Formats: sequence, C-alpha cells, structure tokens
Amino acid sequence: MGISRLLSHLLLACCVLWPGHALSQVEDTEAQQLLTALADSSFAEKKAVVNRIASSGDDRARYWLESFGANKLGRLEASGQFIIVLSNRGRNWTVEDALTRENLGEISRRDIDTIRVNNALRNELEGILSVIDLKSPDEDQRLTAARALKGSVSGTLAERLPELIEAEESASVSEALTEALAIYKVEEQGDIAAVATLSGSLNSEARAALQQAMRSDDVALAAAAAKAMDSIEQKLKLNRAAETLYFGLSLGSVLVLAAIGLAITFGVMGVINMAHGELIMLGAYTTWGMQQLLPGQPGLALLLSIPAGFLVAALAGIAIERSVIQHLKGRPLETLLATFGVSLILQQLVRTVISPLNRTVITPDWMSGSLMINEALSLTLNRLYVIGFALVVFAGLMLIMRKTRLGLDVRAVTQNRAMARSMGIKATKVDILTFGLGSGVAGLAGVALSQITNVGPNLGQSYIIDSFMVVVFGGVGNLWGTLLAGLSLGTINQLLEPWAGAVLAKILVLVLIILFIQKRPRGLFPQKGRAAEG
Amino acid sequence: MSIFQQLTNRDQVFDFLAPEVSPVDVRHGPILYLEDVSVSFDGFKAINNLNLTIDDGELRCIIGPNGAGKTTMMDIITGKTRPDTGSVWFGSRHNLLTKSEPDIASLGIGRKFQKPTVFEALTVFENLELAMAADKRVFPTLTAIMKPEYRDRIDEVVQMIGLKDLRGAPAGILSHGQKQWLEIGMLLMQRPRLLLVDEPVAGMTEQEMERTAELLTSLAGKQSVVVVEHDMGFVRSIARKVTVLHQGSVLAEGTMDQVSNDPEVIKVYLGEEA
Amino acid sequence: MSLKKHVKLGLSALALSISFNSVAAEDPIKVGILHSLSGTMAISESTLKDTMLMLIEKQNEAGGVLGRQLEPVVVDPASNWPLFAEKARELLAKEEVDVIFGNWTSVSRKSVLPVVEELNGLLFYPVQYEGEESSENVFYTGAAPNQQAIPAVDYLMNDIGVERWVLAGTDYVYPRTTNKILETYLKDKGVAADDIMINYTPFGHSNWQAIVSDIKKFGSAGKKTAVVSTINGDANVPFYRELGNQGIDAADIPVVAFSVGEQELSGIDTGPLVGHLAAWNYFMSVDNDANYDFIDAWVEYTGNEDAVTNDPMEAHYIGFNMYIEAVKKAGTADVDAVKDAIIGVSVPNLTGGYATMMPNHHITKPVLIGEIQDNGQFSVVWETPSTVAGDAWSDFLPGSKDLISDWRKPLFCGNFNVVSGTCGGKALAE
Amino acid sequence: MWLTRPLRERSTQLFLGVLFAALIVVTALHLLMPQDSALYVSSYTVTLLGKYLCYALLAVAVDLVWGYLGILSLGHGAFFALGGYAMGMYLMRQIGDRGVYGDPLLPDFMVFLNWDALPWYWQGFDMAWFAFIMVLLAPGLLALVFGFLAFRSRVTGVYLSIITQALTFALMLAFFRNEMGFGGNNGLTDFKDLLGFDLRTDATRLGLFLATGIALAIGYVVCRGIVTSKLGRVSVACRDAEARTRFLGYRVERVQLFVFVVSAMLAGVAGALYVPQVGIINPSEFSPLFSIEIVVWVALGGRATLYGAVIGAILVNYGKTVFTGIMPDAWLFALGGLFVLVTVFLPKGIAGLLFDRKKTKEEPDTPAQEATA
Repeated sequence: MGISRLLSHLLLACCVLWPGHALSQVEDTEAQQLLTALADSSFAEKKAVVNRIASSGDDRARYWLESFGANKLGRLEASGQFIIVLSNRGRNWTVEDALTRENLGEISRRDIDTIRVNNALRNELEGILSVIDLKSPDEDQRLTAARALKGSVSGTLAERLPELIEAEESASVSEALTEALAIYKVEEQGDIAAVATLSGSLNSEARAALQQAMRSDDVALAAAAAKAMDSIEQKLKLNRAAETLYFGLSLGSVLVLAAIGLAITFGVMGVINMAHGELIMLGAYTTWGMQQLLPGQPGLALLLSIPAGFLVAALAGIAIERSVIQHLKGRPLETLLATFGVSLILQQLVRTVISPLNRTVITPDWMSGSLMINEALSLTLNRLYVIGFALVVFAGLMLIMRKTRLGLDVRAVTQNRAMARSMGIKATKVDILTFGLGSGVAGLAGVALSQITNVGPNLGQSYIIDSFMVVVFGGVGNLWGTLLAGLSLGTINQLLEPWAGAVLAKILVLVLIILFIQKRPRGLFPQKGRAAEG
Repeated sequence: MSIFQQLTNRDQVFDFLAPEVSPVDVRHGPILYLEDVSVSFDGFKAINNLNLTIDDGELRCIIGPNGAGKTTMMDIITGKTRPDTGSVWFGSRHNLLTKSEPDIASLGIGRKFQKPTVFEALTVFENLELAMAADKRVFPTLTAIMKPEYRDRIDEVVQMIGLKDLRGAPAGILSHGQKQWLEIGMLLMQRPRLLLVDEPVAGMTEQEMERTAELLTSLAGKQSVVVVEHDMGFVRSIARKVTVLHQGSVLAEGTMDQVSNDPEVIKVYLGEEA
Repeated sequence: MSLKKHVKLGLSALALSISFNSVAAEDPIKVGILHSLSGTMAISESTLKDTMLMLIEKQNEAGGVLGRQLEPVVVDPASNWPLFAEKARELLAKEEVDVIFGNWTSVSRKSVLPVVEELNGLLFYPVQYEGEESSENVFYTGAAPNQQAIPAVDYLMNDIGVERWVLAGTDYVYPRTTNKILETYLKDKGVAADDIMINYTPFGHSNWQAIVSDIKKFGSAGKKTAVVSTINGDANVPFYRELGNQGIDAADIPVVAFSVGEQELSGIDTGPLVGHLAAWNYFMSVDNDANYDFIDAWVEYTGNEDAVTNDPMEAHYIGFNMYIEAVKKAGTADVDAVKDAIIGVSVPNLTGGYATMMPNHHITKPVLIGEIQDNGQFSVVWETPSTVAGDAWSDFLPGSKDLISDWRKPLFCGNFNVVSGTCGGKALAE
Repeated sequence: MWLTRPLRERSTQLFLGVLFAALIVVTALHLLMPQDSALYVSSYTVTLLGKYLCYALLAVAVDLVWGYLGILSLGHGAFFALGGYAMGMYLMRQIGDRGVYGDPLLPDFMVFLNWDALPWYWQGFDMAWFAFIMVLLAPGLLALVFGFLAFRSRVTGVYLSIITQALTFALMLAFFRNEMGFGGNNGLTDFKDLLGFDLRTDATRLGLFLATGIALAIGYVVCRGIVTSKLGRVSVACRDAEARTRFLGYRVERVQLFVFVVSAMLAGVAGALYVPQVGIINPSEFSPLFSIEIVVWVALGGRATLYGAVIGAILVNYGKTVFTGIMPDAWLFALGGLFVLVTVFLPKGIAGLLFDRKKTKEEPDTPAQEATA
C-alpha cells in the first residue's frame, strides 16, 4: 500500500500538473538506463523504477509499461538492446525495438530475456494507468479508472478528488469518484457523514470499509456503519436470489439445448439415438474448425458456425439414419445399442483424426465478460447469449413443427405411421428430414456449448444421460415438456447446490427423476389415448 | 416332493398365502353390470354414459361402427383402461374398477383380443399350458409340474380347436385363423365365467366360421359370452340378443330383427352398409 | 497422426532390432511403458508414452547402456484401473521387462502397486501426487505435496500477502490429501478457520457458476484472497472461463493451480487467465539450454511445431536418466542391484539444477511459481532458492507425521514409525 | 424339480461338460507343465481366464433378464459393482493392521482423511459369512426396491433402460464422493488375503479361478432352471405380449421382479469373485459405458440362449486383451463396430449362426420330459 501511495503522489504530479499531453521524449540513453534498471532490479525495486518511468513524462512510457505488464518487454541477450515482443507464439518471436519501434523480425526465444513482471507489479501499473486515465477525454475510460480507484485512494489524491469531482461533467463518473472518496474517508478518517454515502452501495470495497468501521471503538460510527450494512445486506439478498435464479435458467437452457434435438429424434420418431452427444460434439468441433479457418475473427467464425454446425451434424445424423437406424425400425433397444456403437466410433474418430486433447475455442469479446446490473449482480454474457439462443432455437422448432408441411407430415407419421403412408406421405423421407433436423439441432447445441465448456472427444458423453433425463422427464414427443423439464431441472439443481454441494445436487436430481418416472411413467406431458398405450 | 420345493411352494407352507377367490355371486342379478361409464382421451369421449348388463349364461353380441367404443368397453371391463366416471360390477360382489387385470382375469373373465395375440415364441401346447387355470403366483409357477391330468385337459382343448398336429409347433407359424382358434382355446383353458370375444371370425374361412359359431353357442349357458363382431352374417347366425353401440353409448338393444328394423340403427349403422 | 506414431514406433523398434543384432551381443534391456493410450486419460498419458519412446530412441542412438540396447514394450491400460494391474502383471510376468515407466492417476498407481511389489519390479511414477506412500519398488519422480503445495502457499502468503484461502479441488484423493495438509499448515500459520473455504467438485464438473460466485463473495471481505486449485483435467476450462466472465482477474483473486500445465492450457483460451498462477517443478518457458534442447528434440520427434512440454515429461526425463545411471553404476539391469544403486544417483534436470534420488525413493526438485501468459506459457515469478527433497509422509497429517521412509539397509522400511521405533507404521500400543 | 430339470437337458450337459473340461485342462497345464514349456499356463493367464469367467457369469445374468424377460438393463454394472464392494470391504477389513499406517481398525484411506471411527455400514464386514451374505443382499435389495417401483408402475422398454442407466450413473457419482467412505475414486485396493489364503500366491489364484468356474456352472444351472420352468415360459410371455399375459391372470410385475432380483444377485456374485482376482474395486465399475458393454457381449453371443452370453463375454474380452496390446487406438473402433454389426446384421448373435438348426430341434423342451419330472 505504502508504495502505491507514494506512487500516486508522483502520478498526481505527473498527470495533474503536467501541461497537457505535449509530445515529449527523454534521451535514448536515459530511456536505456530506465529500462536497464527495470530489467536488472528485483521485483521490490522494480516498483520504484516503474514510477520513475511513469513520471519521466516520456510519451513512450505508457507503451513500455503496458508491454511490461503484458510480459512483452524484453532484452536481447547478446546486444542488451531493449525490444517489445509482438508475437510470442512458437519458438521464434517477432519483436521490435523498444526505443525506435523498428521491426526486428523473428528472433529465437533462446536469445531473448523477457523482463519479469508479477501480479503485484501489474496492480501498480493498473493504478498508474487508472490515475492517468482520470484525465482522459474518453468518458468510459474515466469511468473504469474511477471505479478502479475505489479502495485504493491515497491521501494526496483524496485532497485533489473534490476538484476533480467538481470538474467532472459525467454524473456516473463523479458518483464513482464520490464513493471512492467516501470509502477513503470511512477507512482512514472514520467519517460518519461518509458512511451515509456508502449505505446502499453494493461495492465490495465499500462493504470492507464499513465492516472495518463496525469494528471501530467509536460507538456512533460503528452503529451508523452497522445500519448501512443492514441496508446493504437486504439488497444483497435480493441480488443473490436473482443470481441463483439466473444460474438455474442458464444451466436449464444448456440442458434444453442438449435435449431438444433428442426430443425430436426420440420423442417424435421413437429412435433412441445414443450418438446424440457425439452430434453435439461435432457441432462444437465445427465451431473450432471455423475459428481455425478465420483466424483473428472468432466472432464471425462463431456466427458462421451456427449454420455450419447445423449442417455438419444434420448430415452426420442422416448418414447414421440411413446406414444404421433404418435397418432397425421398430426395434428401439437394438437401435439404442447400435447408435451407442456409433457414438464410440465417432469419439475415437475425433481422437485419432483431430487429437485426444481439448481444442481451444476462443470466446469473442462481445460474448466474454458480464452484463453489470449493479455492482453485486452481473450476468455473464456468454450464458446470457446461450439462454437467448436456446429460446430462439426452441421457437424455431415450434414454428417448423406447427407451421410447416414437414411439421404436419412428422406429426401425422408419429400419430399413425401406416395411415400417414396410405395418405401418400413418404414416411422414409419424413424420417430422414426429421432425424436430420434433430441432429442439426444437436449441432447447434454443440456450437453453444463450445462457448461454455471443453471442446474435446468426451464432450458428448457428459450430456447424453442428462439429455435423456430431460426428454423423459418432460414427456416424450412434447417440445414444451422438454423446455419446461430442462429449465426446471436446471433451476432445481442450482437451488440444491448451495446446501447439498455440486455432486449431491446432481445425484438428488437423478434420484428425483427416477422416482418421478415411477409415479408418471410418461413424464410431465404424457401422450394419451389408445395409440399411446402399450 | 422335495424339501426345497416344500419351501418354495409357499402357499403350502403358509396357508394364509393361498389365493382367496370368492365365487362370483349371481344369485340376484346379472353377471356383468356397467352403469353410467364414461371415458375420454384428450377430450374425445370414447365411452359416453354407457349402461350395459349381461345375464349369467347369456350370449350377447355387440355391434357398432368403428370408433363406437367396443374395444374401449372391453378395455374397461378387463381393467386395462380406467373410466373417468361410472361403475363396473362383476356379479354383485366384485367391483372391477378396484381390480388389476390379473385379478380380474383370475376372477373368471377371459378376453380374446381384436388382433389375435398369442405367444409366438412358445408352442401351441405351451400357450395353452400358460392359459390353464392354476395358481399363477411366482413361486408356484416356478415349481409347477406338468401333471398328467393337465396334459389330458390341454390335449382335449387342442383337439377342440383343431390344432392337434401342431401342438408342438411355435405359435408364430400359425395362420391368422389358427391363431384366432388358439386364442379361443386359451380362453377355454382359463375356464372363465365370462368370455369377452373381440371379432373372433376375422380372417376365417366359411367352415371355420361355422365351427366358431357352434363353439360359442355351445359355451353359452355354462358361461356368459360377449361377442363383438362386424360380420353381420355371423352375428345373425349366433345372436339371441344384440346391443348396438354408437359414439360410446347404447343406441339400441334387442333381437337381431328388432335392432335391424330400428330406424336409428339403420340411419347410423346398417344404413352405411345398405 | 497417432497412426504416424505407430509407424514411427515400428520403425524405431525395427531400427534397434537391427542395431542390436549387429552391435550388442546381449539381448536388450526391456523398458515397459504403462500409459493409457485410449479412454479418458489418453489426453494426458499418450504424450508421456511418446516422451519415453523418444528418450529410448536417443539413448539407443547413443549406444544404449552397458553396450545393451533398450527395447520399449508399450501396452495400453485404456484408462481402466483393473486393467492397469493386469497389464503391469503382463509386463512383468509375460514380457519380463526390467523396468516400468508409467501411470498418471493415483488410483492407477494404487492398483499397480501390489503387482509391482509381488513380482519385484521397478516402477517410475512421473506425476505430482498426494504422497502418503513409499514402496520398495516404486520411484516417485513427480512432486510430493511438500514440493509443490506448501511452497506455493508460502509464496502467496509472503509475496502476495494473501490472508483468505479458497481450497478448491476435484473430489479424489490427491486434492483431498493436499487440502488436508494445506489446511493444517495454514492453521499452524495462524489463519483463522473461517478464512479458509474448502470446496470439492466431481470429475469433469462443468457448471461453475454458483461456486465461482461463492468464491467472489468469499473474496469480497476486504482481505486479500487467493484460490488454491487442485481441480483436475477437463473441469478447468469451464472453471477459468467462469472466473473470467464473472470478472475475477488475477489482480483481485489469483488462482494457483497444481494440475494445470502447458498441455492443459493448450486447450484453453488463455486471454482471460493472464496472471493466474501454477506451481510446478518445471515450466516449458524455463530459460535454460538443456530445456531448449529438450523442446527442440520433442518438436522434432512429434513433427508438431506447437508441441508443448510439461512437468510430468521432465519427470520421465529425470527418471529415465536416473535409471540409466543406476544401471551403469550397478553394472547390470538386475532389479535389486539397480534398487540399491539408484539411491543417491543425481542427474541434471531441465531447469538448470540437479535431481538426486533420496533414500525414500522421492527426488529433489526446485519449486517454481509461474504466471499464465496469453501465449499459453508460464512466466516464472518465483522459485525456491534451492531444491526441495520430497517427503513420502507429510508432517501435517496426524496419521503420518511420525512416519519416515528409508530404503537403505539397515532400516530398509517404507513406513518406519519413529515414535514406536517399529516398521509397518504401527504406533506404540498404549 | 425345477433346479434339477436342466441337468437332464442335453444343451446344459454339453455346456457343463465343456466348462469343467476347460477348468481341468487349465489346472493341469498350470500345475503339471514345466514353466518353460509352451503349453504351460502362467498364473497371469489363469487370473485372466478367471476374470473372463466372472464376466461370463455377469453376461448370463444380463441374458436372463434381457433375453427371456425382454428387460434391457443398462445398469447391471451397478449390481456387479455392489457385489464387488461387499467383497472389497471384507478384504479391506482382512488387511487389519498391515496397512501402511498400521491402524488395526481403519483402512488406510480413512486414516489419512482422518476419520476417527469406522462408519456403521462397515461394521460386520470383518466376518466372512456376513460379507458373503451382503454380496447377495446388497445387489438383491437394490434390485428389489428399484424393480418394485419400476415394474409396479409398468416402466418398461426404453424407459426402463434409460432409468437403469440413470441409476448406475447416480451410484457412480455417489461412490466417487469421498464422504461416502468407500475410498472415493481410488476405491478399495492392496488386498492381502481371503479366508486366510494369501491372495498373492498362485495357489489362491488357481483356487479363485476354479471357484469362479463353479459359480458360473451353478449360475448357469439356476438360470436354465428358471427358463425351462413354467415361470420361464411366463417370462417369455411377458416379453412378447405383456398385456395378454396379464389377461391370463399372471402378475407380470412380480414375475419381472423375481427374475430381475435373481439376475442382480448373480451379477453381485460375479462382482465378488472379480474383485480379489483383479485386486481393485472402484467406482468406474458403475460407469454406464461398462453396463452397456455387457449387453453387447450378450448380443454378440446370442440373446436368450445363456450359453451365447458366455461365448460373447469371453470372446469380446479376449479381443479386448489382444487389441489393447497390439493396436490400442483401434480398440474403440472395433468395439463400436461390433455394436453396429451385431445389432444390424447378426440379431441372433453367434449362437444364432452356429446352433440355429440344432436349436429348433431341442428348444421346445417337450412336455414329454416334463411328465417324468
């Protein structure tokens, strides 16, 4: 802490008092010195050096520090020349000169000493950059900087903050700054007035400050802090409830995605497709493949892999249907075994052809991070998208089933195969299309899962049983049932998890399903009538 | 009988485990009695306030167009389908709605399905053996032994249903008509008080039909028989009393002539044929 | 690609069969390789099989040992624990191999152990493990808890100033034991019980939302918090993803992992992980020529420019060289002779130091703390001043703090109880 | 009498003959042949064969329910594993104070997870008779409860298969938990001796091998006894026309329950014999994959023949041993391919191929024999 105080003092000097951002550079020799110092000193000493660099006022300083923080600042063993690493993959790295920014091409790793950095230093750097950013013209940058200040405000900075708040035109930024200041006041000065500002704040630093205040000897302060804490706790409870619900829904939507394809192949066609999980896996691998084809554009690749994943899985599914399943019409148990064999083959195929190792699927920026409702509740974006995606897919399937010719035929075939055939519906064609559809949806699930979990040969296995549970629980042949079952199972699981623990929760859910099936063998929404009876 | 068998054959060890089949009480009233029975599947009323009584020893034919609820009625009597409302009594003692299929069967109600269902993997002989009236609980069945008198009875029935030469052949290879007969034979083995026979002559030749007719009529009196049939000729040949079902309830009842002159019936049913 | 490996294996086998027909009069030294090539563990273990094949190939090019060639015997226990025992028996009884290099999971080792002891074989076990074991026939070239967990915690405590601890692990014996040890250790260091949060999850756990948000809450109590992760294998990807998405970065709550190495990272989008930590005895990024040579050899052998090396591979490298040295020292491949000879043998490791085989059949290792970088490598931020000797029996478990292991005569005991002075771990009967 | 009936039946006599011949030959070759002779059967091979026989017994158990009752259980691995754990717990208790910590009462894994007392469900397993009863009881009870619920509510066909799979999956997760006190992922291992015989001696191995062979013989006769009894024919009736069977007055659910429980107990015995021979029991025996694999052994050998199950189990596992040796990657392809080929092109399995003609001749064990019973 001490150092960061001193540091932000220096920084205040450099950033508040420095006239504007005029172009200015120190002599190369001096730069060389600074960087050498950075390279040769221990982590402890490095902090001081970092500050010297920051306050050198050299406008390359920020670039150096950033590269340093990103572990990209290095020195050539031979010449002692300082370099910035542009790409550090493989055994030869492309680098440029730290001072002249001239590109030096590829250099073997053996000849480069990267200048070590650690978390502590990274914190310092963030501090520095944030204080610098308080002056930035860009509001968002100022906001993040202001937020970062919470809990790390120094005495000197505290003195300046009021005027900064005055000068600040953006309400949100000044609000953040005020809170940062209040936290400082409560922590350092035990200022009761400040406590009021903190009451209701969901920021963890604020809570920490209040907790500290509650422990203080000043009774009045302690009481005030306690009161503020209560109001916060109230809010937190709500937020956490909301959070759990969100977790439940997102887990549920994953289950729905995984199961909905099965609801079609199993529910509508009565085909037990044990290779369903592997079709999901194929979808996920398609995403990976797309990202390999379009390096540097993970987002685009992801979007493209939605149709691609659907196609790949659908084709694979149709292949399975033609080669195996059609020979086993009306022998569900044999179908189960055969498709299980197919699943083994597909897994091993992926292992041999691609690799037994998991593949890296990059999450595009617009999907990573989380949507901040408030400082205690933020919804992770990737799962938010998955929930949305699941609903869209579901709606799409509903449309196909209700509104299209295919849907009509499918329902006809399910109700009474012979009758449908005699009415001129090509049952075989319907089978192919239906199975293709179901498998394709599995592919979509894979695309979505690639953003949440491993993309590896075992991906499918971990979902197949859950999927079947969802379908059976929901009632075979009923898409709404599947949706409801998936979401409710997901939520139940998340509700149980806090007190039962992850494993027990899963076991309990399984047992619950088993018992439920005993009670209602045909699930939540059974098909009735003589046709349905054994 | 070996010790082991003594032990496994539990009803002989604990007599309270012995089956209690109280006889069907027909001293006052009919053997089968359905009142205000209704059942619906997904809104479609398959049976609608059906009232039906079968007297002891009666031979009753039930006719009606497709979807009139004939088979569903049988499902209800045999406990396969539970009605939404109404009551079903076997004699004046047994409320069938509280009983499971096996109970009902062992009370003495035998059923022949519309589509002949025999155990195709088993031989004709074995089919009849399984149908034979006996203690049908697990352990007695496990330790059951083919006694000579059982075989005589089976042979007798095999004779009756004209499958003597096929007694050792798997039922799967039988012709449709033969399966019908075998199933009827299985009914006989059960020695039921009440036979429910669903379309017995479907896919039979003329002679087969006649023999079936003889058989059924000969049964009547000793046992009560309910025949559901489409074939008007056949119905005429055996029917004493006919019930016409329509849209899940009784449309008309009486002798063949009465019903066939009934304007309602002509409209909804015979009308179609004529 | 693995087909190519087969061809390669075939060729090398062919090559050496020719070579020893001409060169060595004696028949070759048989080296059994007992790593899963199929099933769930294939991910980690198949590379170790290739590492061994590479090392053997190199050794044979260098003329083998004692003028004898080395002959690899590869079997596939298929990630099936009973099958491990069966295959070990096959190697020792049927193939009559002189030494076995193999196993990854604790359970597979436990299942093989009785067989190796019964048939008096040699087993080199290359993976960091929970300790609490010392067998006359097994050599543990991976880290014991005191060579990984404890130094890592020291680093977090002293250099990062962590006061609040989350011990998160997969529910099996290694995390269980490690966390037990750490819990005791932390409490000895004066950490309050409610500053320690312990959490176990099943294998391949993928839904981390609730747990990560708990960690977040736990970490927002104003004290510096860190996660000590013994989470295994597949469960890591979703775990780190969730961390990243819930906005926990290394600056707020650093995660130090004991089971995440270069190979695991190769399957993760490392962007959001930069700065999180791992504790190992070797990192691919170690700046040392022996290491660079090893990497070059590996890349060349696999023919894959992006092939990564990791800690268990180094362990095999060390174990293999130790075995070779021991055979030279003993002048024979006879099991008992090698067992005696190998104690005290020391060979260079890949991090610029030396590894010595201790009397308890564990080896000395440096402990390195690395921070994850965006290129899937670790940058070393801290290392122990000198190497640490592995403890078979932890000082922080009530059951084993009195036990020591020394396989030299006269003691010659794997679980000698210093209190009761008896071998066999028995405590004094009071 | 239903148990002795099979002994008068040619197919059974043939089967038992082959089995015992095999046992005797192996024993002879193992004991009499010199080590270096080509004909010598090493104790490694003996144990291997012992393992195959355990699998064979397990397969017979599965065939009983699948082949004759039409219930495709994808959870029989669970019963196998439960039997195994019962035996494992006995063997653990036999270790006594020879564990690494020398604790007279607690198994090692409990010591280093510092449990202070033996959990209640470990009580009694130090007594062989108790453990052996549990070998039958544990799987039997599970089957009874599960089957009672399932069959009563007429959960059959695919639904049953899926929930049996869920059952074994749930059990696997449960046994992985260390809190359960079954050693978690490491399971139970490092056994020392059984009924006082040291498990590491070749003699004991041979003994276990022979015991397994005899168990298989008994199991086979029991199953054959059931399927040739009237109950067996009722089972087939349930399999082919469940509703019809009900209308004949049979309580289908009880028939199913009885056969299911018997089968589960046989599976338990198989597991109990398996554990001391492979030297470890751990939750992976509960994995759904294993359970499904068993079904394929049966399918390959030929459903509803019992001896087919034996053939299938031995063939597949021999194949596994060979394949994982020569070309590991190919194994899953082979297994997967087997699933597909057998179900699509070989619905009657090997037995169907070999003995089809012969079967129709002897199969309907004609009542003529019955009469003399």
